[in-house]
Amino acid sequence: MIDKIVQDMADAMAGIKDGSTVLVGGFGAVGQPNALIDGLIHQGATDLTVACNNAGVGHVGLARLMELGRVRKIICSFPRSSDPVVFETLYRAGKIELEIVPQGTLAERMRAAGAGVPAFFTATGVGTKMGMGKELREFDGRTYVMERALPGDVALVEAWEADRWGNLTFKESGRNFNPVIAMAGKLTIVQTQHIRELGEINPDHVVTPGIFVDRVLHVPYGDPTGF
Amino acid sequence: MIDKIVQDMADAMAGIKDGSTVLVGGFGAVGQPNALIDGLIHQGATDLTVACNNAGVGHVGLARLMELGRVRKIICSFPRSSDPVVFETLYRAGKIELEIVPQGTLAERMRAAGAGVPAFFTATGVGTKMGMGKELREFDGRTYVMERALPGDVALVEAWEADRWGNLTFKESGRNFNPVIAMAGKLTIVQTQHIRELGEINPDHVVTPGIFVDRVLHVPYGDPTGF
Amino acid sequence: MPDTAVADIKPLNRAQMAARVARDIPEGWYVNLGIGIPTAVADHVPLEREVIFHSENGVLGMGPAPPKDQIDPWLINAGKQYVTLRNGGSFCHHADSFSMIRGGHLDLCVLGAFQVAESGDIANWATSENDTAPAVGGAMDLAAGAKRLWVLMEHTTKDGTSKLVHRCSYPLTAVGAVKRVYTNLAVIDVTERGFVVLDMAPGLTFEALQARTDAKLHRGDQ
Amino acid sequence: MPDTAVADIKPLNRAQMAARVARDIPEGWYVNLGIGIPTAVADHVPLEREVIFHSENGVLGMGPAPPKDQIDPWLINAGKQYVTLRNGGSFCHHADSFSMIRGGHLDLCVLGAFQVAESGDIANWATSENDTAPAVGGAMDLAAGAKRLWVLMEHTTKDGTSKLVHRCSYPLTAVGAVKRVYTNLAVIDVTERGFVVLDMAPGLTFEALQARTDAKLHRGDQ
Repeated sequence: MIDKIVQDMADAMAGIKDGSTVLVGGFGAVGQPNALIDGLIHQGATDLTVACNNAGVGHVGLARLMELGRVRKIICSFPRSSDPVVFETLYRAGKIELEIVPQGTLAERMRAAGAGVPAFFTATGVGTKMGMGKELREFDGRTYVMERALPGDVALVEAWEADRWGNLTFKESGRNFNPVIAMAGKLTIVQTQHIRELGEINPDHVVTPGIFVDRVLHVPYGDPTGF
Repeated sequence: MIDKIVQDMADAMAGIKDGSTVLVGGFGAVGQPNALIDGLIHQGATDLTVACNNAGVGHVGLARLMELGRVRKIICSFPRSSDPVVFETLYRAGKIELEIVPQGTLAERMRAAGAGVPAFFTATGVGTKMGMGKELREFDGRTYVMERALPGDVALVEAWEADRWGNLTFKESGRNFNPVIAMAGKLTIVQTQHIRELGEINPDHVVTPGIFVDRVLHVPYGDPTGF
Repeated sequence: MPDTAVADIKPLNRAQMAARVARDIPEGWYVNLGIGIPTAVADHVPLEREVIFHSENGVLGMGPAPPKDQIDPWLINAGKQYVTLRNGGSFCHHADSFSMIRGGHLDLCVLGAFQVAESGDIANWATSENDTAPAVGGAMDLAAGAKRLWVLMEHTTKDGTSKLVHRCSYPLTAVGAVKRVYTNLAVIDVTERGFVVLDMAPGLTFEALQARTDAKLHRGDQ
Repeated sequence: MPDTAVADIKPLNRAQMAARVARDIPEGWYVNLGIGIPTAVADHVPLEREVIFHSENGVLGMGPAPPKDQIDPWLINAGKQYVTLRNGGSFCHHADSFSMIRGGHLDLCVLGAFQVAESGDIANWATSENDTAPAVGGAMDLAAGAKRLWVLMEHTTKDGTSKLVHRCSYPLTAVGAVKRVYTNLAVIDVTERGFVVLDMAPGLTFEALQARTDAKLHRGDQ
């Protein structure tokens, strides 16, 4: 019997290695796998590259992971937040590397990694700092920049429902990057609000099919304001 | 009030021009927009390029459109069928151009067109006839071939449910190419089994959002075996 | 200086600027509104004129902000504000959401900006080459991808420096992308011959507007 | 010819060939089965050993064919046969379905073939360079994309020509992709040193197998 549901955080985090690239879902506080990020903090892996839309708020979650010196590099579109003190302090001190990526290019690079596309062209960033040093090419009279896929060794996902095969649904704007990073991660770990019996999720409504999921941990934390 | 629902086939087909590239959904008989294809036959546009997974069966639908001499070129992955007589006769007589494309490359080229990606790299077809004459490039030690986006002037879609904003759902394996071509078509025309009130389709369950849809025609034909 | 009528000029306030943009958005358009003043444009589009608002984080068909006691914590916009979803709205993931943007499916995007050049270049994400923690978000995708890019901004900075320029000095967001600029002083199209004034705030003359603008302006009736 | 035991050789029939492949598929694998004999492999995987079968047309988690009176006309596989969906199955669109294939998410693909070369090249979509209406379907995507490609085919053509060759003469489907070949006569790994025989049909000697095979074979126990 396939059972991707793990019973505790230690099992969820097992095997994450130093030097890993970790893709993290969520946009703002919504759909952010907070429990898994805390799990990663406890698990101890270091020298990480983290790809996430934002770069942490306050001194918890991603910001805490950075504050502990465990993040070598962050790849994101928007490192600013209501309280970006940890990231900004590290960044100014030259203690963290930043790769800033337009949000759509970030999503598309992750999707490409999941879809077997090593590189693609986009109009986003042409003629800007984001296009500098990258290959430019004209198609049908318009200039595009070549961008590379962004795969993850690990993807941390927050879902609304999950079953033992790893099928997932998401709630409203909690979907955001989560299905995309699930495709792009070699080891995709999910925290879910609800566990469903196999077959309980309508097969037409599955958003992330289990093929993209390795481990599921039940974390019924409530809503994003609860953190 | 936005209302993408048209009342008859003439309105659904209005403005399709000679020389258009027409993307057609469906895989086998399932999810195939048969009524719209018949509508196109009546509408009269000619010199068409048709992109579809298959190349028609018997003497109806796409096969009929070809038999009438209206299709200059077909782009597909699998021109064989239980009765491919029309296509094969035209092809042997040199009266139709064939661009054969691996099925995944076909889907990805259409998705790219919808997503603003003019070209991408894939491992599919490298070292085969499909890779001949195309740009090859190595990424991380593996060779890939560059493929171009495949946009459509028109996309013909079969949906299960639709509302007046053009939101769509699909039934089981009737989904197939339909959401992909809906993204890739400049003018996306949908035949739907069911019309729903606005808001009746759960926003988490919408598969093709209305932004990709221009016209919706109610064609409650039953199931694919009915044709 | 021909600027003889300063006392009589009535620059638009922020609400009026948002309303001025809203007036020009027809029913049926798919529209993304940037963070800041542009977000307020939605408040000036009556619900019965169905304009479909998109947010980068996978929300299509946003409605007005909810009353405080009806907040849905799962439903935010790209500015991380609580919003609502209209009937007919839908959710999708980030790659699909940006396919809408990058694939040219949005009829309009309205962004704020630091500078707009007469060539249509826009600079709206960083004010110096060495900005601490530059944050681009979805601005470059929106600027490059939408069918139309309109900019909504003050005509000048607080110290009176023109934000309509011959050439942007700040880092660019996109090249040649802006189609129209709405400021507190004027509505200005970006055309092949440069900035063309379509509309001016009450009491303002073309000469007075030009005096407040670094870039050369053209009269719209020429 | 060392082929002294022809009368005693018991080549596998099609059902036995499918069963032989099925034996080697562990629980939990995501597997795509090509049209033809490969499709029959699923019949030999017991339901309690959960193997998740994928079909190119957006079906993940296929179950056995339905009884005739329980056909769901909306549920077909890539061979256009009616199938069922297991609990835990799901539907997706073609680009997502091929992302599973091309993104390396399938543990295994089993295809039929006209020829397999000792380098792992596979030819399975056209038998001549001028085939009328060549039809490639998803074969090239599957061959290039799956983590493992196994081929299931007769060892020779009907006229006795070997299908395991030094170099394919038919148009290729993919280069260096095949990891293992299951035929009616043997199970053969494709390795850096070429074809290595793992298993043979009852009564067959290595020499007799080599006599029926154009490409050089290596003994698996060496």
